[in-house]
Amino acid sequence: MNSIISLSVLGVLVLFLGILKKKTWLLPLILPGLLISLVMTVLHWNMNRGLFHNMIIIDNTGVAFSAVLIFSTFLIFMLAAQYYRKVIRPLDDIYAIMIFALVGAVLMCYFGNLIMLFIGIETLSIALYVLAGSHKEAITSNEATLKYFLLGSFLSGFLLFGIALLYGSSGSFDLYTIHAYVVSHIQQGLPPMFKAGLFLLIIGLSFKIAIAPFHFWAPDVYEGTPTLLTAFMASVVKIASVVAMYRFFSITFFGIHGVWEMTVAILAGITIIIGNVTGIYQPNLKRMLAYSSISHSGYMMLAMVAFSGYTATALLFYAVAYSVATISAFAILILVREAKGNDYFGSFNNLAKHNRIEAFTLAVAMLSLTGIPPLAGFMGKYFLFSAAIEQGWLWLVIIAIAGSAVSVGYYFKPIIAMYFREDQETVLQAGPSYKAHILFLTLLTILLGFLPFLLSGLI
Amino acid sequence: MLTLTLIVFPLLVAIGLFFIKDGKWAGNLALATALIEFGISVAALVQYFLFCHCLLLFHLEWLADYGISLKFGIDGLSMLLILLTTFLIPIIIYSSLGQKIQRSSSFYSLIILMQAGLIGVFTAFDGMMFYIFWELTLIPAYFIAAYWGGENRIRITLKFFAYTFSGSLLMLIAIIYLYFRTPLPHSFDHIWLYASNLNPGEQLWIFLAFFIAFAIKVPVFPFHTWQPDTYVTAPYSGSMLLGGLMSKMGLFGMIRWMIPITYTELTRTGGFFVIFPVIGIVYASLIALRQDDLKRLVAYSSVAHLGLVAAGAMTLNAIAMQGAMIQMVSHGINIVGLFILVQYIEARTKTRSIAELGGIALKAPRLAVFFMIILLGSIALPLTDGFVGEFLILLGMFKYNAVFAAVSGLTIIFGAVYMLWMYQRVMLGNTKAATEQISDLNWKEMIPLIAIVIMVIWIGVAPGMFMKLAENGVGQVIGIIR
Amino acid sequence: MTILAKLIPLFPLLGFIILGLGYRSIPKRIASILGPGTVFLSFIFSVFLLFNIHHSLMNIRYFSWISFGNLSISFDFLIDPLSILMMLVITGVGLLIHVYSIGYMSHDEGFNRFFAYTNLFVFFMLILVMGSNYAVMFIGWEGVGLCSYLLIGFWFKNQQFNNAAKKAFIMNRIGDLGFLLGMFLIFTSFRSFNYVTVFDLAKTMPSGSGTITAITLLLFIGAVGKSAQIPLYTWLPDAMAGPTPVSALIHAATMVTAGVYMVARSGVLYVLAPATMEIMGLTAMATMILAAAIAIFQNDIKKVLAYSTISQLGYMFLALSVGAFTGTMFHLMTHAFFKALLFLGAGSVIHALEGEQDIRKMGGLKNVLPKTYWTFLVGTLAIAGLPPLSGFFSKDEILAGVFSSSQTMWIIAVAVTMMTAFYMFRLLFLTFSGNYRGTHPQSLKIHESPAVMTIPLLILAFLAFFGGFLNIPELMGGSGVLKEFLSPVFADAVKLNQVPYLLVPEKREWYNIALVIILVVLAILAAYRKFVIKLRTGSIETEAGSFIERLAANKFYIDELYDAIFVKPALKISGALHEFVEVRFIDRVVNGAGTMIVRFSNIIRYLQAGHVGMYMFFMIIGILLILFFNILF
Amino acid sequence: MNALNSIPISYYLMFCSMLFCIGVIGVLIKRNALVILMSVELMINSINLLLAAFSAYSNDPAGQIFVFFIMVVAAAEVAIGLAIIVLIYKTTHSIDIDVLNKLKW
Repeated sequence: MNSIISLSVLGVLVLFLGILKKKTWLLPLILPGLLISLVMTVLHWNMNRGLFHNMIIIDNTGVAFSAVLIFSTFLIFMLAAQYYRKVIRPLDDIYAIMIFALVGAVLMCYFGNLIMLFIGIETLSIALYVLAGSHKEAITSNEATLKYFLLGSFLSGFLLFGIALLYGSSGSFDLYTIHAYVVSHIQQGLPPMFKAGLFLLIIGLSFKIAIAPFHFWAPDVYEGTPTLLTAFMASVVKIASVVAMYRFFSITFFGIHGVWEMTVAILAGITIIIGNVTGIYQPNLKRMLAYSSISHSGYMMLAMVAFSGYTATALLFYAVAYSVATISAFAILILVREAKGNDYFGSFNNLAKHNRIEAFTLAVAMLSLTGIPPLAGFMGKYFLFSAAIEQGWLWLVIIAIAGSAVSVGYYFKPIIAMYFREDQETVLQAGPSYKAHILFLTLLTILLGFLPFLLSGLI
Repeated sequence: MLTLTLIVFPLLVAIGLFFIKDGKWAGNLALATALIEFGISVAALVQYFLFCHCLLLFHLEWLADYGISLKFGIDGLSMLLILLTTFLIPIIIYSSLGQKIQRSSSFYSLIILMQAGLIGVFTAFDGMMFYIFWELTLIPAYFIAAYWGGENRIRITLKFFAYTFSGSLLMLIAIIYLYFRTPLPHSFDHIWLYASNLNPGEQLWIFLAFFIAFAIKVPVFPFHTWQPDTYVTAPYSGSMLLGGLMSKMGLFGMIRWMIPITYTELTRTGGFFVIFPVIGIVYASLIALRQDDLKRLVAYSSVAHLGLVAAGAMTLNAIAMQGAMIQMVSHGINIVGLFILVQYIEARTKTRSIAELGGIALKAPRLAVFFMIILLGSIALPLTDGFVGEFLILLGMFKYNAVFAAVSGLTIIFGAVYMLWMYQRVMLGNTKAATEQISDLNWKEMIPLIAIVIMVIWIGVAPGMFMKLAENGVGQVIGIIR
Repeated sequence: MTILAKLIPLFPLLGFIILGLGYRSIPKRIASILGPGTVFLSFIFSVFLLFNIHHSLMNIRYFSWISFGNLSISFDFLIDPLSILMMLVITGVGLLIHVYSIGYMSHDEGFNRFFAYTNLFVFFMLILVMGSNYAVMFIGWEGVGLCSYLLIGFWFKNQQFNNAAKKAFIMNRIGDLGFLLGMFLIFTSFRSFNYVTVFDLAKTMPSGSGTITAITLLLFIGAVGKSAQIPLYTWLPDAMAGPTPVSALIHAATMVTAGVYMVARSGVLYVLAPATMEIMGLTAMATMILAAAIAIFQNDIKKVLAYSTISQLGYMFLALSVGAFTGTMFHLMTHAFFKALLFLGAGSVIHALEGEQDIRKMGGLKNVLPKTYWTFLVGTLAIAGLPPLSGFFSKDEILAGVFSSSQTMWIIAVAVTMMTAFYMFRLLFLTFSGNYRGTHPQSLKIHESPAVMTIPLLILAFLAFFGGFLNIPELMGGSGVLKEFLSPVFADAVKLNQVPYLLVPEKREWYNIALVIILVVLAILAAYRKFVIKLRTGSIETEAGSFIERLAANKFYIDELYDAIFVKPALKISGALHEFVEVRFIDRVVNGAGTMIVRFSNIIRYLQAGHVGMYMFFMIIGILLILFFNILF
Repeated sequence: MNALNSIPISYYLMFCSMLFCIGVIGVLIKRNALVILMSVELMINSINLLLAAFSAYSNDPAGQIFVFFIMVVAAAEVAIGLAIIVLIYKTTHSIDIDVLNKLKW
């Protein structure tokens, strides 16, 4: 709760700074502010209580995930200075909206009530509609925001309808009450209305996570959105939605299997296949990362399907590994876009010659996403696969590893371009702090691979 | 402690090397590291023989909840392959010192990293650690081949990576699956994995997963098509690493993991899977006949020889498995020797095409003599290293299935045919335009070859120590099978 | 004693190592002492061993070679009369040939290399005969093959020679595979490679059992390769590409007899396998006749001798096939003497003519090369089998043995004896009688070989002449020294021999001997008529006459046949495998998997058409499907 | 209250679902961004009605409170949506959703 409040305050403060036209103060305020709210979040550790009649439930899972979200946002804000280097106009609105989106995301980690879930999702989404179109002059940005908005509001209609149906059949928005309803009705079979509500809710969340066939927005929107915000979408938004789904399942279906698993499994399988296979043909890194994020949604669903005590751990680890790797990839993407004006793979040619740290970072990120040990991505995949295998979802794991094998085809494209292709030499314009930051991300990826117990034992 | 040092020391050096400026001393530093590593492994060998004849074990909890621990140990099997690794890596580094290498510090860093990975693979007693190090070796191998490689390197090395990686992923699922079939509390420890409780269907697919993963790595027919291209395109050091050491990972994996875990599947299918490597022996030998590129010829010969080793290992027979262990070492030594020689030839003549070579023995008799000796080792002449292994493998296979042994035995004939024909065209006869000005080896160039020749003869004449090392490990595996 | 035996093979090895390492720096003078010197030491030690062997069998432990579990192959030597006999032949004849080579190779650049190789050869040959088990024998077996390869291709500038060397090695290896499989079968049946153990166990097995038949057949394949019998004989004529001393040492006196030695050594096994014996006899006869027939029409002095060697080896196998082990060893020994003599004589001729090997371009050398001529004559008489030369006694013993078991075989053997006499005298006459047929400038330079070459010739001639007295059969009042000497080795084999044995009356034997002598003399006269008298008037025929003659002159096209059946198809298959199976099938499947995914990717990416309406449509379909399946089922 | 109870809840359910579907169909078949926005509003309002009905039938105020939340959110959404449409109109001079089709494949 403290984190929600502190973040909201931070957002408002940022807006005030905007009014005061103190552009240079923005990041110096935001970064410590995020750290403070991170600390406040962590202070909730082991609190385990419900607030406002269980509207918000603070438990360790929520704390861990919201810490991850805040931390990811922090990592993204570290890139902001570089990204908006040449922008003259005040950025307080964008930053504030990002922070508000984060508030929504954090809310999705804590909700104990479907109302709160809805509010969290909408806070996040509405903020994102704005952010996606924040580059007003670019027609791609416009297109991205339009697509995102139309599809997003359309699908949130379904989400709402689902919530309404759940409410109608169980008589409450409260997750525990719904759980009680499920427990009492599971024997004679859940009524169709409940089932319809359940699946509509899943569909609504799937859209946010970008699970096939509700993933169509992702590549287009990712590509059109300003890169920094794409990073935000790919990491924070996705993780928040996954967490929301996990939370919903973990409470309402605690100890109950079989109602939704097969559907989610099939969706996960389709997502992995589509994400990985389509990824191969993409000509530029940003769009490729969109497909990569789709396929990773599929992997995360693997843990969801194999619902057990380990799921949260698996998801947490995977989320961290994934978002760190993705953010570092976007960090390099930002630099390359700045230097070359585009992010076609050709622009990465021969990059390693003069930009060893940058190239190394991107390479490590790609390898981590591929799932090569001993990087964090591998441990993440290991947790997912092992959870899935334990629950007997072997066929799904086989699809997943087939997808991993295919993913080599595109994750290696930037590596090959950077290291093995000859071309004119480029020097990326990255400041020392930026370099330090990406190096930090890389180290994090490597360290998490070596010391997975830092995260795996938490929840 | 030595076990841990063997892994961690190169790992640290590799990281350090990565950051230093390019220059000649990157290579020298790497060489020094490799030599120290060799010293450590010899110390481990001494410790092994003097004190315990058993595991030099390092054990540390890592992911206790998930049954993964840092369990590394040295038994006979590991010792043999560690010695091979630490013996070959200095030679590989040394043989590359003379060349101009771009970004030499990264190059050597990757080689040393590869060494750490290899030793990790050979010492891992924890299934997950095995897998992690298994993949860890792939990255340096890929980068070495793709960055310092020749023609078409991007396409070929990507195929190499994707192919081997796909195989490894299959193994990953198999290992994880096994974990959940181990007795409670689950563990990735090798003893637990050996004790996993599988029904026949599970046996089959787990066996297949392991088999395909290892078969791709070795490579065993028909999973070998990445290999000739990769060997050809990789720089010489890369080819040596791949052919001399990385292929041993697959074979080692078969003996350490696949066979103890799924041997019942091998016995149940009655040698069906042995057919693949056996076909590969004849097939690759026949193809090797007509190859014009020296590296490609060596690559195909490697498919044939390693096919024999794989077949030997899979016959589940103590003698053949013993032979397989010895043959792994010999093949590693021989193929590195051959690659060094081909490297010298290419450096002098700028070509690897057999058709353009000839008469080298006239101008460079030392080169010819070394080539002959290593070639003899490779075609398994008695008193060279190749013979001991092949003899035992064939003997063991004969006990298992005489027809297989007879077909595999064709390697004795075919090996001689393509190797001698190659030797004749490259070394003998009159000189050609490319070889007119060829100079003989100097002392510096001869050092690695002398080391290799000593090993060729040592293993051939007095394989006692190696036999003893292998006996210990093979005995355990056979013990499990019985 | 033990240390003596241990040292015997080490001398040549040491010679090889010193000469090999210092092949550039060691002066020829030292090499010419070192090369023969090491063999001389071995010879001396072998002689010493001969006189000091008290019990017939001595097992000498060298070191444990391959051992683990219950498999133990040790590097052991077995010193018994048989191996001593072989050692003496190898080191004795080897020594003479080494000495001869000092002169023969004196002008060659690769002088040191030559002696290094020959020393290595002697080492391996000694290992072969001294080994106490099949594995050690195999070391020598393959080792001599290697040396043969190295020495045939000694002048490696010439690719023709290299081809010959390679062919020899590969054909040997084919046999070696048989040998190896035979060894494996021995091990699986008897759990040991040791001669003593194996034979002791084998003795208890019934005659004609499948295992022993298989073992002996497989081992025989090895012998066929090594001793150049049908079908693996074609390498031996080609092997004449090597320096002539090599032909004498390796391809006449020692290495090629290794197969004979091996069969004799495994006598116990062979006598228990009548089927193998039969096959061996048939092979031997076919080889004898074929080789002799080809020899008659060859014009290369060394090739004639090579075919003669094949034919004589056939003789030995024939003898083995009827169980006449002592006779075989006897003939092996005498053959080593006279064939080495003939080769060295031929080498002397070639040396004198500066490399000319075509007998049609020789003639009249009798006067120019008197020592060579007389020694060559002794050799020819010996091989023709005229009394009292060594060949007579050894052949007679074989013929007597053959006669007692099969008359048909005997007739063929006698026919081959006649053919041998005919082609050997043809060779002798064409080379040494008549007028010189070469070009003029050559005739001026012809000179007798130096003493270092002629002295070995004289010694060998002496041996070829008197070697037969070592084993004069009882029939002629001799004591059969050799037979006595070897009897402990072959006692078991002779006892177990199952070949039907006919007791031949003494009188009949005398008749036979006389008949053979008469026939041989007739053959010699025929040769004289054709190649001396006729040549006085006419010129030598260069074209072969009838169809059969042409066929024989072309070696019955066996080489071409092999080329068409094995070599060319192998190359074709190699190309086809690479082209069609490797590249177009296996690799295409692998690449195809990748390409398929890329294609698939290219198709399904068009789902992402960019139209919001379309996306919505897909999503609705998805929603409907999900709801449909979950609510209705 | 009685009048309310005399109509079974399934009627509301059917009605709202139909309304929802009309909204969905509107979204699907229209190409005008503004009309689509209106259709989305229709969907949301049908849900509001449904929630209110459920709330009333189960005597639970939560549903009706949620309706207020939804209204607020929907209003915000419409505000953003209209802003976006204006933005699009500025750049493309059209509010047809198919005009903007640069990002694909």
